[in-house]
Order: sequence, then C-alpha cells, then structure tokens
Amino acid sequence: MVETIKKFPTEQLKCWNEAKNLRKSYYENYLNAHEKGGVRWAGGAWSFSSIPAGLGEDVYSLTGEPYGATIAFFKDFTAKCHEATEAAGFPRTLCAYMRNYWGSILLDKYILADGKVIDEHPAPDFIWQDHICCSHGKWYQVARWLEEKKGKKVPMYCVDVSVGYPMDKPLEEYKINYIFQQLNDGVEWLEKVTGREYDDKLLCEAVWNEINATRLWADICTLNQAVPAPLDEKSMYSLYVMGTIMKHRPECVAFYEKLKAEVEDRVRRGIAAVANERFRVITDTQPPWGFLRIFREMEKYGVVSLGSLYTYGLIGMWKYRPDGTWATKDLPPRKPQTREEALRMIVEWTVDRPEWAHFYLPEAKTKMMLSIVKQWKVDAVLLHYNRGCEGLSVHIAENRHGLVEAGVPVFPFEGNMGDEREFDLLGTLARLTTFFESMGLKKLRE
Amino acid sequence: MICLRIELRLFVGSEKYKCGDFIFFSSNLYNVLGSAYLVEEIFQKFKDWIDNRHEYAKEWKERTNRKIIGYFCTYVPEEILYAADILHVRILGSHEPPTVTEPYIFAMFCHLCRDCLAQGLKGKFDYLDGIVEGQACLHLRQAFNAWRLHIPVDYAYYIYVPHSVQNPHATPYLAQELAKFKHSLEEWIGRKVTDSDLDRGIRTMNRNRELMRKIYEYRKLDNPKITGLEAMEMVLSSQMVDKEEHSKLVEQLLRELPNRKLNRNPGARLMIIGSEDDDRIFMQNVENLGATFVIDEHCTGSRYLWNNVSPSEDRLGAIAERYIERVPCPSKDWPEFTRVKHVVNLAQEFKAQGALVIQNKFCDPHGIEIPPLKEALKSIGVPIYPLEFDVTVPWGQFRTRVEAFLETLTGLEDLF
Amino acid sequence: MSEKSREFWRWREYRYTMPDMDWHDTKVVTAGVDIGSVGSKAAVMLDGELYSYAAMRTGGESEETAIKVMNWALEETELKTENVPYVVGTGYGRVNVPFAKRTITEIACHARGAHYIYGPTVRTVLDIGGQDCKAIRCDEKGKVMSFLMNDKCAAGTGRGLEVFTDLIRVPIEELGKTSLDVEDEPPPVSNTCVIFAKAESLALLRQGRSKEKVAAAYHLAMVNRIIDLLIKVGIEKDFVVTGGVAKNTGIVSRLERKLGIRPLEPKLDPILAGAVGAALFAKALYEKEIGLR
Amino acid sequence: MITAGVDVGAKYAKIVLLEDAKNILANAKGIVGFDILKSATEVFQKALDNTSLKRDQIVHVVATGMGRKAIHMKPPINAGEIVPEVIADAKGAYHLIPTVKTVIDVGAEEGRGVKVGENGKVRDFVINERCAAGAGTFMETMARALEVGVEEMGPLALKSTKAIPMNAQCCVFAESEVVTLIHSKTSKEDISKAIHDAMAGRIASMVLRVGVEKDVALIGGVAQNPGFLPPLEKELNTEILVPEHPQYVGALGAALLALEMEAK
Repeated sequence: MVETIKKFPTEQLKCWNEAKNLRKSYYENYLNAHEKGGVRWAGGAWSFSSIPAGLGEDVYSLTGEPYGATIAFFKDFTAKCHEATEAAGFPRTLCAYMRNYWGSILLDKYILADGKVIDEHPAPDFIWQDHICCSHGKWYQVARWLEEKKGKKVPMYCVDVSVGYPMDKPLEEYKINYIFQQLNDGVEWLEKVTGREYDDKLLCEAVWNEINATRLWADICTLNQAVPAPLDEKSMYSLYVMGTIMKHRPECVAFYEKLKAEVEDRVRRGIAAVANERFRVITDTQPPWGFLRIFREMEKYGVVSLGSLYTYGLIGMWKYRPDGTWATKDLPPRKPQTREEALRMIVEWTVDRPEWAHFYLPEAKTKMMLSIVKQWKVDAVLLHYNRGCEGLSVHIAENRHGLVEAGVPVFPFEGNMGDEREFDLLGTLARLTTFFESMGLKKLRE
Repeated sequence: MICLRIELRLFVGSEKYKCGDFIFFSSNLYNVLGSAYLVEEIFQKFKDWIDNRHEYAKEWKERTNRKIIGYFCTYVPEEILYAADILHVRILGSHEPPTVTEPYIFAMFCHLCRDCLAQGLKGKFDYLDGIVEGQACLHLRQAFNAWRLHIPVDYAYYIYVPHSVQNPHATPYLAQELAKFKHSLEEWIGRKVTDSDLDRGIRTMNRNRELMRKIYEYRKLDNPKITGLEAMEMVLSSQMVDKEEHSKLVEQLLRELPNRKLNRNPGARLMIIGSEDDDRIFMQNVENLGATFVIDEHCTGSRYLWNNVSPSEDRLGAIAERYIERVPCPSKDWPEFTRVKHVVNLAQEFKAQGALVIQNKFCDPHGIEIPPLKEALKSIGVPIYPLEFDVTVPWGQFRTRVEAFLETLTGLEDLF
Repeated sequence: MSEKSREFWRWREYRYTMPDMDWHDTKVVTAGVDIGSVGSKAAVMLDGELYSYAAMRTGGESEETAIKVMNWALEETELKTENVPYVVGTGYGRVNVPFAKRTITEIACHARGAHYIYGPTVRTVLDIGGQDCKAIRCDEKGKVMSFLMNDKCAAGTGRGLEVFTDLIRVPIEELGKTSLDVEDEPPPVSNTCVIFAKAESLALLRQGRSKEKVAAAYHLAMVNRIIDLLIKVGIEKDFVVTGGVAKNTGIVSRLERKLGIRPLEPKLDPILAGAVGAALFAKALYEKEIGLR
Repeated sequence: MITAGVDVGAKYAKIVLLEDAKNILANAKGIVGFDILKSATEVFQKALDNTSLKRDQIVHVVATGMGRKAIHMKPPINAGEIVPEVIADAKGAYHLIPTVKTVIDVGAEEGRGVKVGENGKVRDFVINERCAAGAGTFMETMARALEVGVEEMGPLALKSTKAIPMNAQCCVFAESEVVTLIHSKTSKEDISKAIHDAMAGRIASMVLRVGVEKDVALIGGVAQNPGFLPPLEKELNTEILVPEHPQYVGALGAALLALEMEAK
C-alpha cells in the first residue's frame, strides 16, 4: 500500500555552484601549483593545514581522504586503483581511501573533481600529515616509498596527536605541550625543506581562519535542528568538504559565512531539503561513496537524513555547554599574535575534535550521537559498519549498544566507503526498507 | 627454595614431571639422567606453563595473595608492574571462532582482538584484578575498552604510549605518561613504588630478556640447537608466568643447551615474520615438512626481548627510552621503515633462506609493510611467502603453499 | 531421472591407453597420482612418455580413490600397481596415496606437467582446480620460480562452476559453450561469494534473463577474479591453462580476450598436468634410486 | 473469515490458509522455479484443492519472502499486501508461542534474528550480510563436499561428540577445511558436527547482535535439521523452542496480518 502526505516547499541551494567550483579549482590549483612558482604539499584532511600556510600565499595542498573519496565516486577508476594496489602486494583489507590514493600513484594518474583523469600523478614537494589512526602515518610513508621508486624524494613530517581524550576534564598540559613541540619543530622543518622564510603573520591568519571555518560549519549543522530540515546529508557532503580541503583558507570562511546566511534564510521561510520529510534519521561514518542513491531510496519513504556525526564533527568544532547541550565551541578570546600563541591555540582548538574523541572512548561517540538525536529531533540512527575505515568504525558495535539501550531505533548496515566490492546495494536496500516498514513507514506515492 | 618446590608440585602434579621441580636444586639427579633429559624437561615445562596458564595464575595468586594484571600489548611497561609486585600476564586468544564478541567488536577487526575479548567474556581470565593496555593499535584498544565495559575488573588503565617513536619528544612525553601510570597504580595497590622497586623491576625484566636472547644465539648454528616451536614456547611462557621463575629455567637451559643433540635434519632455514603469533600447531606442522624456523620477528618472539632498559638515575626516563627505542610495532614505525631494516639484519645474522609472512587478517600496520618488506628481503636474496591468518588456520590449504615454497627454496633442483 | 534431481555438475569419468605403446620394452615405468579436491587423476609413463591415464571424481575416501584411479589407469595394460617401481603422489590428497614413494606439491607438478604438455616455452601456468586456483611462473625446464593461490574464494574455481551449472541445468561439459552464446557481454555478477553469486544468478534468471546471459555474467565474474591473481603473480608468455576448467571455452576465451594473450593449445588433456608432472618427477627419483643419474 | 499468507522464499513457496486466527485450514509448499508467479500459483492452487476452497472465498492474501513482489496485486493470487519476512516471522512465532521474545529464522539463503515486542511487533532485527555461511545453502554445499544427502547431515552430526573448530566466515573457506578433514581421515560424523557447530556459531554471533531474550524460537527450513538445534542452544546457552511446521511460520504470520488488515 502506498501513502501520500503533505509536502514542504523545496529550493535548490544558491551557493551550490560556488561549492562545486571551489572544489574543482582546489584540485586544479594543486596540479598547477608549480606553474605559478607555488609550493604543493600532501597530507590528511585532519593535518594542521594552517601551519604550512606560513610559507606563503601560494601554498596548495592535496588532502588524502577527500581525494580518496573523489576517486571512490568514479567506480572504473577506483577498480583500476584497487587492482594496482593489490597487484603491488597490499592486502585488500586496508583503508580504502589509502588504497585509492596509492593506486593513483601506482597508475601515475590524477583524477579531478569532475572525474577527468590526467596522466602523471603530481608528486607533492613535501608531506605534512598527522597521526591518530593506525593508518595515517603509514599511508604517507608508503606514498613516499612509491614516489621514491619513481625517482622522486619527498620529505615527510607527521605530527603525533594520539594523546587521548578526556571525557570531562581538560587535557593535561604535558600532552598539549607534546603536540605543540612537534608543531614548533615542524615550522623549522618546513623552512628547511622548502628553503622559504616562514611568516608568522600568515600563520596567525590561517589559524584564525581555521577556527572560524570550523565554528561556522558547526553553526550551519545546528540550523538543521529545524523542522523541516533545510539541508540533508547528501547535499551536506558537497558542503562540508570545503572544511576538509581548505579549512585554513579565507575562501573557506567566506563560503561558510555565505552558506550560513542562506541556510538561516531557508529555516526562516520553512524551505525543506526533502519535500516529504516525516521521519528524521542520522548516520555515523562515511557513506559508501559510490552508492549515494540510498538516500534517494530513503526519501521514497519520507525519510530524511539530517547528516551524521561524521559530517558534523569531522571538521565542525563542538563542546558541551553546562546545561548538557552540544553546541558550537566558543571562539578563543582573541586572535593569536605570535607563533607560540598561534601554535598553542590551534593545538588546544583541535584536541577535542568530536571525531577524535571516539577513537578512544566508545562512550564519547554514543554520548554525542544521543545529543544529536535529542537536539535534532531524530527518529532513528543508521550505523555504517564501514569496512573501509578502521578509524571511524572502531567501537561501532558499542555505539549500537549505547543507542539501543537509550531506546533509539538503530539500523546497522555493512559496507565500504571506498571499495564497492564490499557493498551489497540490493541487499542493503532490502534490509533498509524492511527496517522502515518495521518502523511502520510505507512507501509514498511518487 | 622450599616454597618454590611445593608450588611446582602443586601445579605440576603428575609423576612424570616430578624431576621438573628438582631442576633448580638437585644436581645429582642431573648426573644420573644426563643433560639431554633435563633439556627436554625444560621445554616440556614451557609447554605446560602455556597449556596450564590459567591454573598457574590462580595458584600463584592463592599462594602470594598478590594482584594479577592482564595486558594486551608489549608496549605495557612490565618493569613498573613487576616493581609493584603484580603478576603481569599477557592476554592471548584460543583460536576458536569468537562467536561471543560479535555484539562488542565489528568483525572487520583482527581475530586477535576478538579472540582475546572472547576469552574474557567466557571467564577464562576471571582471576584478573585489572587490565592495562599500552597504546599500539585500534584493534587491541577496542578489546581493552570492551573488556573495561563488559567484564568486571577492579582496575583498567590505558597508557597513551606515543605513536611517533621516531620523534625526539616521544621519550620525555612517555616518561610523563609512565609517571601518571605509576601514580595510579600506587593508589590502587595502596603503597608507593620506590626507586629500589623500579630497579628490581628493571633488573628482572632485563635479565629475562637477556637470557632468552642468549638462547636465540643457538638458532644461528648450521644445525640449530632449538626449533622454532621451542623458541616460541619459551618466549610465550615468559609472557605468562613469574619472570624470576622463568629466568631460572632459561638460565638452566642456557647451561645445558650446548650439549644438546637435536637428531633432526634442519632442512630449509626459515624466518617467520608478523605481529602476534602463538600458533604452535602451525610452527610444528611447517617444521615437520623439513624446515626449521631459525628466527622470528613477532611481538610474541624476538621483538619482545630484543631491547633492554639501560639503567639510569631517572628510572622512568630509562624505561620510557626502552619502549621508544625498542624494535617498533609497524603501527609506530614511520616515517622511516626501521623495522624493515631490522628484519633484514635478522635474516642475515641468522642466515635465513626464506621467510613466511604471517599476516593477521585486518591488521593494517603489518599488512601495509608487506611490499616494502618483500622488496628489502628480495634485495638480499631472501624470498618471502605471505599467508593470511584468521582465527583458525586452514592447514590443508597452507600446507600446499608452504611445501611448494620450500620446494622452490630447496628440494627439487636435482630432479630436472 | 527427473529434471530436478539430475546432477548436471557430475562430469564424465574416463580412461585411455596409448594404442601404439608397449611397456614390455621400456627401461623405466613410473606413475603420478593427483588426488584433487574434486577430481583424481593417474598417469602412467614409459621412459617419460605418457602411456595410460584415468580421471575420476574424488570420493569421500581419498585413499580408496587413489587405488581405484590407479587401477583404472592400468586396466587394459596388464600392468599392476606393484609393477610400477616409483609412484609420486600429488594434489590435495597426496598424503593419502598408499603406494606412492614420495609426495610433491601440485604446484611443482603442474608446472612440470605443463612443460610436458605444452612445451618448453611455457612461462605462466594457470591451474583452475576444484576449490583453488593457482598462478605459477616457471622457467624453461618447467621449474617453479614463483606462485600464488587464490584466497579461499570458490568464485574462481571448479566447485563454483559445479554449483552454478546445477542451477541453470546445463551439463558441465557444455557450460562454457553456453556462456558464449550471447551477442554482447552482460555485466558480471557482482558477488564474489559462490553462494551469493548463485543467488544473484538465480535472481537474474527470475527476472527473465536467458541461461546464456546469466552464464556469461557468471563466467565473466570468475574470469575477473582469475585475472586479479594472474596480475599479482605477473603474467609472462607463453601462457597456458591446466586443470579441468581448461576445457571450459567460456573461461579460456574470455581470459584471452581480457589479457590479450592467447593461451597455447594443449597437445594432451590438460586435466592430466598434475599427474604427468608427478610421473616425470617419479622417473627422475627412480633413476636416482637405481643410480641412473 | 478466511485469509491466506504466502511466503515466497529463495527456495520454497509456503502457503497457509487460515480461518479466524484459530484454525489452519491448509498449508502447502513447493519449489520456486525461475517463474516465481507460476510456482507460487501452483502451490496456492494445491492449498485450495486440499480444502476445496475457491480464491474468492479468501478475503485477503498477504505475501512475504524475497519473492513477494512477484505476486503483489497479480492474479490469480492477487496478494493485496506485501510485508518483509521479519514482520511476518515475528507475527507468526508470537501467535504460536505467545511468550516468544527472540525469533531465529534460518532459510535457504538468509539467516535472521528478530526481537519480538508486544502483540508480535518487531522491536529490532538483524539479517546476515554478504556471507551465506549462516544459511541453508551452506549446509547443502557442505553436504556435497561430504558426498552425503543434505538430510543425512543432521543425523550424522548427532552421532559425534568431537569438537573441531572451523572457520565459517566464508562457506567455501569452510569447504576447504572440510576437504582437508576428509583427507586427514576424519569421520563424516565428526565433520558433519563441525559443520553444524560452525553454522550455529555463525547464526549465534549474528543473533547476539540484537541480543537473546527468552523465550527463543527457531523457525525456517533449517529448523527441521535435528543436528542444528543442540549446537545453537549451546552457543546461545539457552533453551530454544521449535514450533511444529517451522517452515510455515512466515506464511502463518502473513495470514494473521491479512486478518488484522481486514479487521481494520
């Protein structure tokens, strides 16, 4: 039996194309950095990207996870990448982004945001990474090893941030200091490997940009508490990504300011992301990128996904208020003035990143997800048992427990963010609709 | 002496091992039976310790009424636990499909972490007063957390051992982590851990590692005096029993080993490489195919005992230094591949002809290093063959691969 | 026998003796017995030339099978097992060949057997067995240089084909031909697990796809997995396929199309490669034993 | 009032004709061929013939099972509603065993665990993903490797007391282990037991994801296998109830749902 319900008004996002263009030019800028006499570096989306910014205005980066995800969008290229890494002798159970990335080096091909494949993988001038998940440091260590086989020596610096996460008290000073010292050495290292003089002013700017960008994104996510939700997870993917590729850049801050204004306006006018919203869900980790149509299937049941701990907390910065609500983290009292101040500020800003917390404590992730469920008026949670990412699916079974015990309906599904061989679309859809029907939902008339 | 003697009787029990408990004190028995017999008894003892590890621990606890702590990873500074008069035993699996862990750990995490947790959930380690983990990988961290949340223990502590062991700030940082850990231990056991306690811990651990390393020397001989299985059982048992007691036995072994005649053809000289490995049946099966494991690179083997603490006034600093500079777990070994270099040295020192790489399915840090490892070993003429280990090992399949690998190393040349 | 209960997967067992050969005037009679997980083969050789052979299904009792297949190979030759001075056992059940003096792995035997069957130019051997798939690199003497075996997945094995052929009710001997009976290649079945690949194929059939199309999809998936393995081991010409599946044109021709390398034509039944290799090793071993080499 | 439930599974179609939630007038089953509608219709007709009822005497038909869509609104069966298996399972099991809290359904290609709430509603459920080791087909593949009939497997297993750990993450991986055991001359009884233990372990670990609450019921085709119950009870360490005709529980649930829908 199919049902019909009243529909909310919808509108295409105005800054949609701007988002697309920012992403497009990002990959091109990295590619063409040298033509403009610029510097290009590679590292993770979580690396302290504001530090290399002190090398000059013409410093461009390629962050690994978004690049791995971009590859995952284009199944043929992904398949080639996996074939290449497996042929090189790497197990197929490794991080899927990492295998995509290595594959791109092994094939010596580079893919742009629109899927255009270019010959020759542009090697970075240096690698600037951080390490919290077992694969972070290894990822670029191998990337470097592969480049070296092609005769390119790439220097690598990797900051260890695996100092833990205190549930309720602030992190001890010696832990903050451990990271700070590494960054401090890092600045000198950057000068050494690039032969450039380091500009502390640019550093302070970049740090302040990053702090603002990551706050703005949290604000935007908060707006999704509204009914109907102004944004859905699928479109958020194209928006949060700015924070993963250029969180320290002024363009990012500017874009998020514009976006925030637009979303506020949507809320004011009751514009929905999904016209027939009537059941609100969230997910947790990265989706199987090649199969975003699951979200379309969900809409047929009037189900909208408001986002995920991943889209909210990967780069958005949050904290618990005294009243127990989860909200945007407060802006530090003033913009940093010196290198020391800037480095300390960014360390203290970063250490309680939501997506880092649950690397250590399952309770932390459960608590945050429960807050989202409550504050965002969520009806059910979809947990992606993501075979492609150890880091974000660590403790996931515990989270399932925590949510179920708190009375939240949970739908766990197995998949892989970057390796389509490990995602069974038809089977998952069948189980998903079973879940919705067990929730008493029926398919809606088109 | 006396108490030791009784204790051994208590748990060795059966007639067969009677002479086992005289090993330490009675040389006249040795004169009667000769060293050969003695050596076999010692190896038998290592086996028994492994097979009866839980009985041993319970008995130890009853006798000493001291605390026992289980640890998951060799990054836990045992020196400090020893100094606190705590028996520290390593938590390992049973190689039975871990059904009970499904609700707590997603099955894409390695079988070791699931198998360890399964042991806890089944109550096999019900004598533990606490658990400690020294940060290494996500997998064991998950086992630690699930244990903390679902299995009653009085004490659970996670040491944030730094990942970036190649960076100069790691040692002082770890020293502070260790101070914090020591403090929390003191609160738990209700007494201070003094410098002389720490010295004792360091001494005891160093001695045990040193003795086992000396035994490893006998694996370099053209006809090794000890098989890979025996070496594995020696090191495994050292992670399960009181170090003093273990050292006494290894010391004895060290005295007797030179006279040992192993009447077996060593066959191909193999190296075995991987993360945790306590699969004794696999070792035995492979060595029965006409090969000998002359060296290993496992954290249940050489990696565990290769480095010592160099004592200094700053005890915790010295201990920290040892854990930062030890042969690293691949999860901590970047940006340089120092472990790969170490493996190459081992292969040369111990004259390995080929290497089997045991890849515990889903262990990313070790899996990532296979190609660089392969390249490095190939450059010194040592071929490798990787085998993916899961909770159970399909020997039928592996037998063919291993035998064929051995055939390429030796065997069939003269038949063409 | 009703359509349903007919066992399409059960392939025909057979034996053969070279009519123009006589064992009376030969120096060395040896044999190789290859007990695979699905099929068992025995090859008897006279001075290193194939004389008589048999191939049958491996029963639940491999020792029994070994005796059966050996006797069957010797049938019509007046030879008895005890007249064969040296037998080498190979294959999954090699340890269960009671009359074998020595066992050698199927890896080594297939390489050497391929060298005999296809000649000295062979460098890459693909053996698709009942439940595993081996990619072997060898030298001009037929000696193994390196090899890989598939990881516990039957999607690329004979057993997988048996399950499948039963599903679409086509005798296994005709399966390959059937799969080629399509104008254009359909996408491969997506599942690597043999059971799910079967389920997926069933779903396709129920959607009204023809047997041929579904067979093509299944074969394609199987070929893709096999190619993964070949890429890993590094394929070098000449390339040959041994084992029962070598007779499946649906597999072989697709391999050729995808790799752009034409596998050599066998001079003999490629299912015998393992047994022949074993018999050749037996010859060398026997000659050593009696001091001939 | 007479209603019907049709459960079109991966292998068999099962039909239950029900009168007023009380007495089952007929149940019938038949193999599902390539043409689902045709196969289902044949079985449906068989059920009608057994009771000399006509289609139009049946007020409402509800279909479930992976082939349910094929008979939705299609004559002659004209199933008016389709529901997922877990919903039908919970309903049917609850009707037969009102105290049931956990239902385990093991069919040809799927294993399912369902937490049952008040009035037979689904509280939570889990379905095996991507691995068939927890399903009936697994047993068939193993039976072939052992060269015995699938119906012999259970009885064989019951004759053994040996425990051989076997990894059933993948049923083919398991098969190589089986072949290895055969070659190492392990008895068919012991191997068969190892297979059942492995499969039970697989199902248990899946069901444990949703948790096991008494009473526990086992339904579906595999429930008829006597060798499967003991290891499953051991793995979950709880007593497990098997209703009469476990294969028809889904169809019964569908028939009951049909009745409810009519009542509304």
